[in-house]
Amino acid sequence: MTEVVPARSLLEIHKLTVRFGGLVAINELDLQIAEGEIFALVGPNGAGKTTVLNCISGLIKPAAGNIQFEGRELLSLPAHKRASLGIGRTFQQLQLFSSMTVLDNLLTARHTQLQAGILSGMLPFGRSKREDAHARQQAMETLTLLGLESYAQRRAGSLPFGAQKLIGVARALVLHPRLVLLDEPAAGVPPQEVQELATRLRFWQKELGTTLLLIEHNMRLVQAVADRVCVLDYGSKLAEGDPKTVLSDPAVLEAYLGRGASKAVQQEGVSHVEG
Amino acid sequence: MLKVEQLHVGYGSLEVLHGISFDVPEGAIVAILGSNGAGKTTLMRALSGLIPIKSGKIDFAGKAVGRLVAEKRLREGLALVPEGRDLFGSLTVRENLLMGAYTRRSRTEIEQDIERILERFPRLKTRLQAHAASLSGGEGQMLAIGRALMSHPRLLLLDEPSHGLAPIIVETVFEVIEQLNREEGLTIVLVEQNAHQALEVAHTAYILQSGSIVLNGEATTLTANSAVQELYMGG
Amino acid sequence: MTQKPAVDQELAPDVVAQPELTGKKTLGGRLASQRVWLGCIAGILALILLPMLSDLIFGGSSDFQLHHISLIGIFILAALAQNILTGYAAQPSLGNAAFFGVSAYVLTWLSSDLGQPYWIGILAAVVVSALLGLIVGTPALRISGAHLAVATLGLVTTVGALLNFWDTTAGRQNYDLSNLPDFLNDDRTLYYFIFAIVVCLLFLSYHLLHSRVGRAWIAIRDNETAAEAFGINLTKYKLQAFVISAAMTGLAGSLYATWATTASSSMSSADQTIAFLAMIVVGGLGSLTGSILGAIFVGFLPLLLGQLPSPMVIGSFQLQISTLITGIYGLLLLLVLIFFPSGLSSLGTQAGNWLQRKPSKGGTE
Amino acid sequence: MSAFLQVVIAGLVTGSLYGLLTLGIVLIYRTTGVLNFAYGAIASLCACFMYILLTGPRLNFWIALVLTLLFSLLLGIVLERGFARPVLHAPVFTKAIATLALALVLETIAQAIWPQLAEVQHFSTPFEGQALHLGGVYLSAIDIVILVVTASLMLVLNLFLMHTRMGIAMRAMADNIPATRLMGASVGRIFMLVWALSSFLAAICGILLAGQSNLINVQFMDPILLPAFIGAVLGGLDSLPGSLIGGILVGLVSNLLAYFLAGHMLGAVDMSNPAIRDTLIFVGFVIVLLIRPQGLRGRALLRRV
Repeated sequence: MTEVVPARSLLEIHKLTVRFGGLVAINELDLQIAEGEIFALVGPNGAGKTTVLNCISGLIKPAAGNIQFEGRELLSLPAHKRASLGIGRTFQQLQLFSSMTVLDNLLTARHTQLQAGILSGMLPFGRSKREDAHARQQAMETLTLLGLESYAQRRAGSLPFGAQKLIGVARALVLHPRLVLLDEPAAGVPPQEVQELATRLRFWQKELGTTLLLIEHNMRLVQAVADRVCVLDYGSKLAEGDPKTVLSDPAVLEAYLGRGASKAVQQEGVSHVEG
Repeated sequence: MLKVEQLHVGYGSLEVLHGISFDVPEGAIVAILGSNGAGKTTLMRALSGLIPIKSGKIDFAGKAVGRLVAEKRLREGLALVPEGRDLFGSLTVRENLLMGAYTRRSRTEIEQDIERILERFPRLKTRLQAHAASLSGGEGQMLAIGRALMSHPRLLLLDEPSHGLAPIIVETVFEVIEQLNREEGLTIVLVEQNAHQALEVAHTAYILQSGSIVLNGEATTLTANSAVQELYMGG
Repeated sequence: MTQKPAVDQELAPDVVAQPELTGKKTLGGRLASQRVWLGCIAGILALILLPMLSDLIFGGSSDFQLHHISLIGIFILAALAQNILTGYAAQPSLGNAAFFGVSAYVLTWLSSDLGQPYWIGILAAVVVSALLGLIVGTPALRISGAHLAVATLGLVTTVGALLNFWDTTAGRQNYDLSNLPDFLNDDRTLYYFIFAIVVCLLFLSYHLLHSRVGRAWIAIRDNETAAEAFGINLTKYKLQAFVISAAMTGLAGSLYATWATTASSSMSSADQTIAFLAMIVVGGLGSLTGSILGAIFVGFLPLLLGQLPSPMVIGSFQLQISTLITGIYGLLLLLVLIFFPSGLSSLGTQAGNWLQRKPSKGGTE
Repeated sequence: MSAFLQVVIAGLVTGSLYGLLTLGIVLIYRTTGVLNFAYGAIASLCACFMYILLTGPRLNFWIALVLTLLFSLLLGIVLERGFARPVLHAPVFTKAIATLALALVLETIAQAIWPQLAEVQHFSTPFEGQALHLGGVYLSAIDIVILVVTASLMLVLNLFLMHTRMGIAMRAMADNIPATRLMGASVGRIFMLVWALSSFLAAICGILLAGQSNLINVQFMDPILLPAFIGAVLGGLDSLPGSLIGGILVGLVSNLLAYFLAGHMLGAVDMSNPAIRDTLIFVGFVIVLLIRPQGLRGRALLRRV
C-alpha cells in the first residue's frame, strides 16, 4: 500500500471514537485530508461512514478524539458555527428545504454570511434587502456554474430526484466552502450517468478549489475521481491509499464480499482490470 | 414457487427498481446480491407488501399476490425477516415469538412450535423473559428468524441477515439458513451484500445493481466469477 | 458540466413557486409581483371604502356591522402571530391565548386602575407579552411534541384561572377599560385604527418572512438537521419566533380589550386557543394569505350565524346559537383537517393541479 | 392526624379518577399517536347518555350502566372509523388540534340533543348518601367503589395486555407498526379495539366522577382533563402503570395542597382558592418537565406495560 503523505492537511481527524449505547461505531479513527484533494471514504453497510461525516458537521458528538479544520479544533464548536468556517455538506437523503424555491435554498445556505436581524428584516429597504440582493446574485452565479439556473424559482420539493440531488450539491457549494462533505452522491444516479458525475466532481474541485470528502458505494465513481481512498470496516480503518491498490487489497475484498472471497478470487487467478 | 415479472417500485418520483424479474423454485435458496443502494431492501419490502408496487407481477404458489396487503401475504405463507430485524423491543422474547404466531389459533401447537424454535436457537432459551431490546445482534437475528418461522411460512424472505453482525456470528446465521432449507425444505430468498457467504448457501443467485438485475446464474459458477467482484468493486 | 436540465417542458406549472416567495429576477416573477402589488392596493382601497359601502347596505346599523368587521382585523393579527410560530417556525404551541388574555389585563389595569395613558398601556401590554413569550419559549425548546402541547394548553387554562381569580379577589363582575382616547370610542375610527395596524403588520411580516430570519424559520420547519448543518442557530430562531408571536398576540389582545372595552378571563381559555388554531389550520399553515382567510372565515361565522333565530328549533331539537357556533368551528376545523390538510389558501393551487393532472393520471394503477 | 389521613384518602380517590383517565389517554397515544384532547368530551358524552337513560326511560341503574358501556364501545368504534382513521397519517400536532375540534363537536352534539344538560343536573347512584366510618376516617361508598374499580380495572387491563393475543398485539403495535403487519395482524382492527377500549375506560371514569359529585352537565369533565394530562405526561406518556401513578400523584398533591393552603392568606391573596392550587401544580409540572423532559419515569426505565 503506497501511502500518499499530504503536503498540508485541511482536515485532521485524530483517534475519533463514537459509541451508540454499547456499540462502538467508530474506533480510534485517524484521517488526514489534504487541501484540494478528493478523498473517498468507503466500506460495507454499517461501517460507520456517515457517522464520520456527522461528527465533522457536528450532528453527532463523539465519545473521544479530536477533529481539526485548518488547525482549528472543531468539536468544541456547536454545529451551526461549523458551517461558517467553510464546511458544506450534502446528505444521503437530500434533506433539502423542500417548501422553498431552489434559490431560497441557496440563500438559506448562505445564512451565516448575512447579518440582518428581525428589525431590518421587516423593512422593505435597507441592510436586509441589500444583503439579500447580493446573496441572490451569488446564488445565481453558483446555479449558473452548475447549469441549474433554470430551476431557480422552482419549489425544491417538486423537482425530479436527479435535479434535487444537484440542488443539494449547489447548496453545499454556494458558500464557496473549503471542504465539502458528500454523502453518496451517486446513490440513485443511473449507471450511465455516473461517468458524468465524476466529471462534475473533478470540475468543482479544479474550478472552485474545493476539497471533497465523499462517501460512496459506487466503486466506479471512486476509481474515477478519488485521489485517495480509505476503507472503513466495523468503525476502523482497514486500508488507505490510492484507489487502484486499495480496492484490490484482499482484506478489502473480504470486507465487501465476505470471508474467503479473496481466496476464491485468487484461486481463479483473476486480476483486477481498470474499468 | 415465487415468480416475479417486470417489477417496478419507487417512492414518489424516484423509481428504485426498474423492472425486476426472477424465479424461485420450490425448496431452493435464491440469493439476491448487491451493494448498498442497489434496491435490495426496497425489493424485499415490495415482495412482502409493505410498500405498493408501481407495475409488474408477483405470483406466489400460482396466485397473484402483488396487490395484496402485507397481512394477507403473510397468511398466504410469505414471511419477511426485515433488515435491522424490527423486533418488538418492549416485548419479551417469548412475546415476540407469540406475535409471530398471530395468525394461528391452536395454543398447544403454538407452544410446541416455540419449543422447537428454542431447540434450534438454544441461546434464546435462556433469555425467554428478557426484553427483545436487550438482545445482542446475533440473538436478535435468531429471534427475528424464529419469529418469522412461527407463522409456518412456505417461503422465507431474509433481508440482509448478516447486517451489523460480527463475522463469526454471520457464519452461524448462514448455517441456520442452510439447515432450515435442508431439514425443513423451506424455500428461502436471501438478500445480501455479503456475497461470498450468500453464494455458499444459495442454489441460484441474481445480482442487483442500481435497481436492475445485471447478472444471474448458478451460485457455484458465480462464486468464482470475476464479474461479481467487478460489480462490487467497480473493476 | 454542459448538461442542462432538460425537464423544463415536462414540469407542470404547479411547481413554479408562488410569486410571493420569489425574487424579482424573471419576467414571470416581475409580472407576478406586480399582480401582488395590484392586489395589495385593491385590498387597501376596499378597506378604506368598506365603511361607505356598509352605510349603503346597512344604513343606520352600519356602525354595528363595522364594529364586527373590526374584530376580524384583530383576529388577523392573532392568526398571523400563531402562524409565524406554528406555521413557519413549526413550534407546536397551544399557548398563544395566554398572551391574548394577559395583555388585555395589563392594558386595562394600567389604564383603568392606575390611570395611565392608553398608549402607555398598549406599549406595556406588548412588552409584557413579549417577555412572557421569552419566559414560555425558553423551556418550550427543551420540551417536545406532545409534551409541549400539554404544557402550553396548561399554561392557557392556568393563566385564565389566575385572571379569573384576580377578578374575584378584586370583587368585580366586569373589568372595564375606561380612559380610551376619544376617537377609539367611535366605531368608524376604531375600524380605521385597527386596519391601519393590521395592514402595517402584514407589510412588516411579509418582509420579515422573506428575509434571512424568515428563511431560517422555514428551514427549521422543513428540515432541522439541514438547517443546523448550514449554520442556523436553532435555539435563537425558535426563541425569536416565540417572542415575536407573543408580542403580536399581545397587541391583538390589547386591541381586543379596546374593541370590547373590557378584559375577560375567558380570553385565555382552551376555546380561544382553538379559535386561533382554527384560523391558521383553516386558512393554511405557513401562509400569510392563509392567516387572513382563516381569520375572515372564523370571524364571519358568528356574523352569519347571528342572523339565525336563537334558540333555533329543528324538529325536536332546540339549539342555542352560541353553542352551535362553537360546534361549527369544531366541525369545520375537522373537515378541513381531513379533506384539505393544507388549508384554504392552497385550494386555488390544488384546483389548478387537479385540472392539469387529470389527463396524465390514466395508467398508474 | 385523622384529618390528614382523610386528605390522603381523598387524594387517592381523586388520583384514581385522574389515573383512570390517563390510562385511556396513554393507551391511545402509545398505539395510534393521537394525543386525545377529546377524551373528556367522550367521558362526558357517555355519562350524559347514562343520565338520560336514568331520567328519561327511568331505567334501573345497572341496566343503564350496561347499556352505557355498550354505547361507549360503539362510540369508540365510530370515532376510530370516522375520525382517527382519516387523520391517521397527519403529524402529531395536527392530530392533537383535530381532537380539540372533536371535543367541541361532541359537546355541541350532546347539548343539541339534550339541552337540559347545558345546566347542572343531579346524577343519582345507588351509593348516594352511604358511607363508612373507620376510626375517625370517613369513607363514602362511592369513594370505595372508585378505589375498587380503579384497582380491578388496572389488574384486568394488565392481564389483558400481558397475556392475550390481542393485548400483546397492541403492545407490539406501539413498538413497530410495519413489523406488526408483517406478523399478519390487521392494524385497522387493533386501532378500532384500542379506541373502543379507551372510550370504555372514559365512560367508566365519567360515570364514577358524576357519581362522586352527584352532579352532571355537558362540560363537567373539562376541569379534570388537564390534571389527567399532566398525570399522563408525568408518567412519561408511554406506560400504563406510569400514567396511573402520574394521575394518582397529581390527585394526591392537589388534595394535600388544598389541605395545607386552606385558610392561609398571602397579603390580600386567598391561598385556598383553587386557581392558586392549580397554578402551583402547573408550575411544579413544568419544573419536573424541565428536569426530566421524558417524564418522571423515563422511557428507558419502563418497558413493561
